[in-house]
Amino acid sequence: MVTETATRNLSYIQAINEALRQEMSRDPAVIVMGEDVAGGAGREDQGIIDSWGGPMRLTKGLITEFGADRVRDTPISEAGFIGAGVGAAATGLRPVVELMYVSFFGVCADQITNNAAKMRYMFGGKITLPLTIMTGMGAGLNTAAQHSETLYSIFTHFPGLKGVVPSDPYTAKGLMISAIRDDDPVILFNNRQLMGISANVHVPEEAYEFPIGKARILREGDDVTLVGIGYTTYIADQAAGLLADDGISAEVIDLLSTSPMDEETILESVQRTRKVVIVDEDYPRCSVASDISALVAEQAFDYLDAPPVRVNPPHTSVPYSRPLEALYMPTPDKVIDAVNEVMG
Amino acid sequence: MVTETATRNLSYIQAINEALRQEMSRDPAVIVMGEDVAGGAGREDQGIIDSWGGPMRLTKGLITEFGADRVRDTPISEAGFIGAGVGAAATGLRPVVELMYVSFFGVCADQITNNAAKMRYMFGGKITLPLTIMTGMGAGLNTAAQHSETLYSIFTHFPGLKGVVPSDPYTAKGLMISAIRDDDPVILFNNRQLMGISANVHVPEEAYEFPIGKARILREGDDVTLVGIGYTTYIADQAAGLLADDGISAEVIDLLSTSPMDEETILESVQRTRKVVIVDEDYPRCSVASDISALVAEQAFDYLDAPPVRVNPPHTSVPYSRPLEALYMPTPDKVIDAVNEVMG
Amino acid sequence: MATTTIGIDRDTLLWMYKTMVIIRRFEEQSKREADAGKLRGMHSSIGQEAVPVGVCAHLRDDDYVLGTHRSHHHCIAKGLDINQMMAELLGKSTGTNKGKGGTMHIADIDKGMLGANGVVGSNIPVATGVGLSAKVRGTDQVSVVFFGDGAANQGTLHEAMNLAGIWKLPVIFVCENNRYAESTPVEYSVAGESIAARAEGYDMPSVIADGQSVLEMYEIGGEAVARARAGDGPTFIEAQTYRYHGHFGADDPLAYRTQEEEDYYEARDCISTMVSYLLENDVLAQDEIEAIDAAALADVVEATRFADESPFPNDGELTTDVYISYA
Amino acid sequence: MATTTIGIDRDTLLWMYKTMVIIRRFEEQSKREADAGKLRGMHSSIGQEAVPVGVCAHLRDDDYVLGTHRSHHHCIAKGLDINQMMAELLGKSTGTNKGKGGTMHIADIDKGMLGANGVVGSNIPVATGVGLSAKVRGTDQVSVVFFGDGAANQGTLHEAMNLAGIWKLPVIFVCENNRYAESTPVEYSVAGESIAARAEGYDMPSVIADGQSVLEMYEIGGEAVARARAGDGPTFIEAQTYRYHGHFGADDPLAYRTQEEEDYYEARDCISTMVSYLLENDVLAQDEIEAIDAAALADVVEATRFADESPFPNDGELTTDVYISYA
Ligand SMILES: Cc1ncc(C[n+]2csc(CCOP(=O)(O)OP(=O)(O)O)c2C)c(N)n1
Ligand SMILES: Cc1ncc(C[n+]2csc(CCOP(=O)(O)OP(=O)(O)O)c2C)c(N)n1
Ligand SMILES: [Mg+2]
Ligand SMILES: [Mg+2]
Repeated sequence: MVTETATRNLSYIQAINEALRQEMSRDPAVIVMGEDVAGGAGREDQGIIDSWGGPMRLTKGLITEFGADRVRDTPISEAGFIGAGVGAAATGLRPVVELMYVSFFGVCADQITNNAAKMRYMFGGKITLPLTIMTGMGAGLNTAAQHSETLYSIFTHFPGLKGVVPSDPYTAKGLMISAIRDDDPVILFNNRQLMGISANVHVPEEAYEFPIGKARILREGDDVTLVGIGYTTYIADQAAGLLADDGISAEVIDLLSTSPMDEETILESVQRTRKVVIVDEDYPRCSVASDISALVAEQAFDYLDAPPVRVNPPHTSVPYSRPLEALYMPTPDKVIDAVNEVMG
Repeated sequence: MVTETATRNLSYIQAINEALRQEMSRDPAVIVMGEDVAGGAGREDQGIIDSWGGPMRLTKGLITEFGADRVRDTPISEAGFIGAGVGAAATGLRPVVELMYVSFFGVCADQITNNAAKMRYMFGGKITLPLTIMTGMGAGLNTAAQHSETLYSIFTHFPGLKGVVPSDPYTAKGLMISAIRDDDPVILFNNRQLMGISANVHVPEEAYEFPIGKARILREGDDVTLVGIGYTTYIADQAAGLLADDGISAEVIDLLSTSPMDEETILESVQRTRKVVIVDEDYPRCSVASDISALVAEQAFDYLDAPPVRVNPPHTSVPYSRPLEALYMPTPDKVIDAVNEVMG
Repeated sequence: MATTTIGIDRDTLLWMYKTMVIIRRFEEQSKREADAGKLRGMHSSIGQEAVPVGVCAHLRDDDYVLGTHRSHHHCIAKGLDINQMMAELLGKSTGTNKGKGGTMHIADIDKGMLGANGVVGSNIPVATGVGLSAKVRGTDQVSVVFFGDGAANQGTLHEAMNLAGIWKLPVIFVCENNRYAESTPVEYSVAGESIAARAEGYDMPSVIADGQSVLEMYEIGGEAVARARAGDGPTFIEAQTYRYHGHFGADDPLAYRTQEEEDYYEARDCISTMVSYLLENDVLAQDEIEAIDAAALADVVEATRFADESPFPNDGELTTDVYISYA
Repeated sequence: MATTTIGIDRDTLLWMYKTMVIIRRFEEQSKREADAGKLRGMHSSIGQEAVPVGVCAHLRDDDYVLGTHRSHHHCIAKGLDINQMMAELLGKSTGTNKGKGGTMHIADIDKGMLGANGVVGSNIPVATGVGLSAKVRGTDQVSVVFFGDGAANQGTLHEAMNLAGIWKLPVIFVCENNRYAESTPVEYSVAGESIAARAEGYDMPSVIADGQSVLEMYEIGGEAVARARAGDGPTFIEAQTYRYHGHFGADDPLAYRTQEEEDYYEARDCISTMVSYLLENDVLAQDEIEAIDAAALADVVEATRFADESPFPNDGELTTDVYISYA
């Protein structure tokens, strides 16, 4: 008996890995670079190969399939190899370059913000820059202030960069494929906690794109709109589940792209529900959450029954100590409190 | 005959220069470092000294007064010497370090965001970090995409950093002195256009502080609140002057500090005028303007007669060509259009 | 005479001479435009013409060059159209970059000029990636990056040299040591005996070249290009040269350097020494030299006319080219 | 016997031995805590004890040390309290950093430990500024920065070596070359014959040291500290060492290196070779060694008890220490 709804479950890690494998098979211009993306570099002759596979094992197995020419371990020189990604993207390759954690952006930010982001504009459009940067982010794993930031907000600030934040294995695969095929530089932000969560979502085997710049409605609702970004979509959805038990119907928007941002989907929802809670793990000041709050206030002012509310961490670095870090994070409880606030 | 209102006019450049001189005289721990802050380094014996004085001549004359030990030209190694500023600040000095233009932040961002911003927090408060970074910013001088950014928004994003944006010689001197005396890292953003504008404001000769974290009301008004930041305060005030001719009474808030931000002054004003236009030269996404718009929407929702409006450049890099750059900039006309929009 | 005594064919000698002269005339004209207020903050390459000319003489259109804030000479040496370049300086729609980049960002991907760059040291890793691209795509293209003595103190150089070293990339690092970064003398800013010496720490062949001699630059550049094309890895060239003008036109260089030093370098001017060489070796006669000079001047006059008469970009251009599809 | 044959006084020898043993016991215990899930992602320094111990033997409390993600050994060698350190690992309010920093950020300014640092290469410029500070304030304090072979490929090292070189700063660059950055072998990632060779490009005295020998580290560290204190500028030390465990505890090192290599280094273990030295030279008798070992273990047991029994920070600590005055 054939079930029409058979689901193919992959973990977030497997989904990214599959996307990379499929795109590398499809297009010889796709290469992967980063620290320990393969592991044990240069020791193939000793039978040592693929001994690491990236910090999250996202790139495991690629070197055995595609060889050391296209899957390159790099020295710890982010400005060097991300800059190299820019040059390679400008001259015929489609590099996927890994910045291990987004907190390290500061050692290579110039390559991203001054070269990748601006080259097309500065050159009068006479260049395409199909570069994908993938990076890990997120708190909750006790790795303290320099390894736990979220930071998509600062990349969103820069014109010329696209930013995508998958929220589960399905969107991870689709957005990774779209990022690779996109002719502009795209940063893909992988939340580390999502890698540990088993999500019961169907991930088609064939390659598919998820459109950059489009949000999706993860859960429909009438009373309030919750906007989540990556991991906080998961939090918002959990909150929505609990709220449903209390008879509150929350719509959950999964933002997925921070730049370009799908303003219509947000506005259309808020115009219906007339209330919005934005859930964002990034620092609160000058954040994507601020942007969405401002967007809604400016463009849906007459529809709002209550002021927008943001659920961000406080304006502090990420603390190490577990109880403090737990307080730091957005949680379903905090979302529910915010919903109660806007429900009046 | 003594005039009680005698004004002492200084240019913006002279005001910063005087602040530096006075603080260096007061406290031997204050040192200045940066590219060509003196000029012709190492040629004192050939009679060559102080041949440059910084890109804007802000540091002119300091080396002759305080010597090459405390006024140091640096190689072009921003990560190196701004990181050195962090280390020096942690161990007894009060360095003022110049990042020539904020667009170059990307080569040294790690030192600012991971070390300067986080050390106090990560170390459990057992350190102070009296580091001042001063940097040039702003479009309008035909220097294209990599030399014309504003970017205070991304530093505002990071907890642990303070940000101040003077709007005229008076605030420039006071904020520079406050920044130097502050025990936290402070970034002072100097808009290049303000250096060319002669402002008829009194700059007291004696050293004085302007409090970090405080905005000021530059012009009182009842009909609408305009918020400006540095150079855009000047633009907003010009617009307010023109609006007054049309019988519209605009209050102008000079933000001055982006972090901490003086939320009270903004909210108090908007609660009175019930309308707000935010004028900001930084990129629009995840900007200080977004933050203020969100703040007002969230905290003064019930007072607002119209949605907040932001006047930012479009979501593009800064173009080189003059007519395009002119279109890019916030102008009094654009502010007036925005005011007409909120006035309905 | 197809080939001269030193083994360089006549066409190449002529091309090198002519290109240096065009650069000089172009830069004189751009300075006039700047002085007239038609552009701001342009960095003159006068005095440094020989460096890119000698190296680029070995390059094909599909090889790549990457530059700095001071790159007009790199662009012309790589074969860019000076009409479009002058139009770019004036921010016109007919410019190499449609007027959106300006003096510090001139680029023309079809000619293999991957851009001047306003951030000191920023293009060095990019050039390394261009070399990587050639290697992965299996071509014999070469990537050349020019940068200043000041840029040699940026960490990006170190990272890029290491990458090019371990991956044996076809990258040529050409440091134009013109002795100053703005007003900062190289002997103050650079620890160690030379910039070239640093390359040794990366196992890279390195050489100090007389950047005032286009013939020497040609020879050394040729070796480096041959090495890169053959897949034998990167080369570091420290070209000792001099910028005759101030850093960006508004500064007085005598505030930080001496007349003697200026005289020393101007006496070894790359163009006048080349004229002597061409005459002494009967490559060209005086009237042929004059004809080349006159033609160069005429080309620059024409470029200026073209630029002046070209329109500015229309307003819509403000928001195009941000992304492939935006506005 | 006040001074041994090699000119190191007995107290110093004892201090060095004892400190290495405490580090080893501390690291064994922190691994147990990590395996028990009480902390995450800690980078063990087992095998590398001799490097900071030999160098820090020459330092005063008012000298400075800066470290990396793998810095427990630096902290202990610089005299930090292991009770507070263990409490920090467990995120307790009694920790060196009140529990807010954790394993990668241990600092104690009073002891001159200016912090471990989680960003590879990030502390190298900071250390340079510490040296600058000493120089400007006119003290003879010394700044020592430890970093890995992987960190040697960050541009910050290049920039910092140049700054320390031109300003003759009292900075000691100690590269702990443990042959791997995560799984990446140093011979793959580093172009050129050695890391130490790079310092030559900056005119800096540099030396390759046997990082498994605390006596050699002591000798070489002593020269470097003396040079720095005397105002004679920076020194670069490449200490060849080995980490016995995986990069952060969860990886299997034999996936990327060989048993033979591990055996080679473990046979030259810094602690066991020191034991042999102390016994052979009659510095200590077997029972004295055992007493030191037992005391070290007891200290670590006590540190663990202290840490376990200490309270977590209270909730308000989340928002303190962001600024001098915030919340
Ligand atoms: C990262 C960065 N820092 C500082 C500057 C400002 N700046 C522009 S050119 C220049 C001097 C460059 O010197 P050098 O590399 O020797 O090149 P040259 O001007 O001599 O050609 C400086 C400091 C910049 N553009 N980018
Ligand atoms: C800038 C930066 N890039 C990458 C990392 C991730 N990372 C942490 S430790 C490490 C390896 C460091 O190797 P090495 O410098 O040799 O030190 P070791 O771990 O061997 O002590 C890497 C890549 C980081 N923390 N910071
Ligand atoms: Mg120079
Ligand atoms: Mg290592």
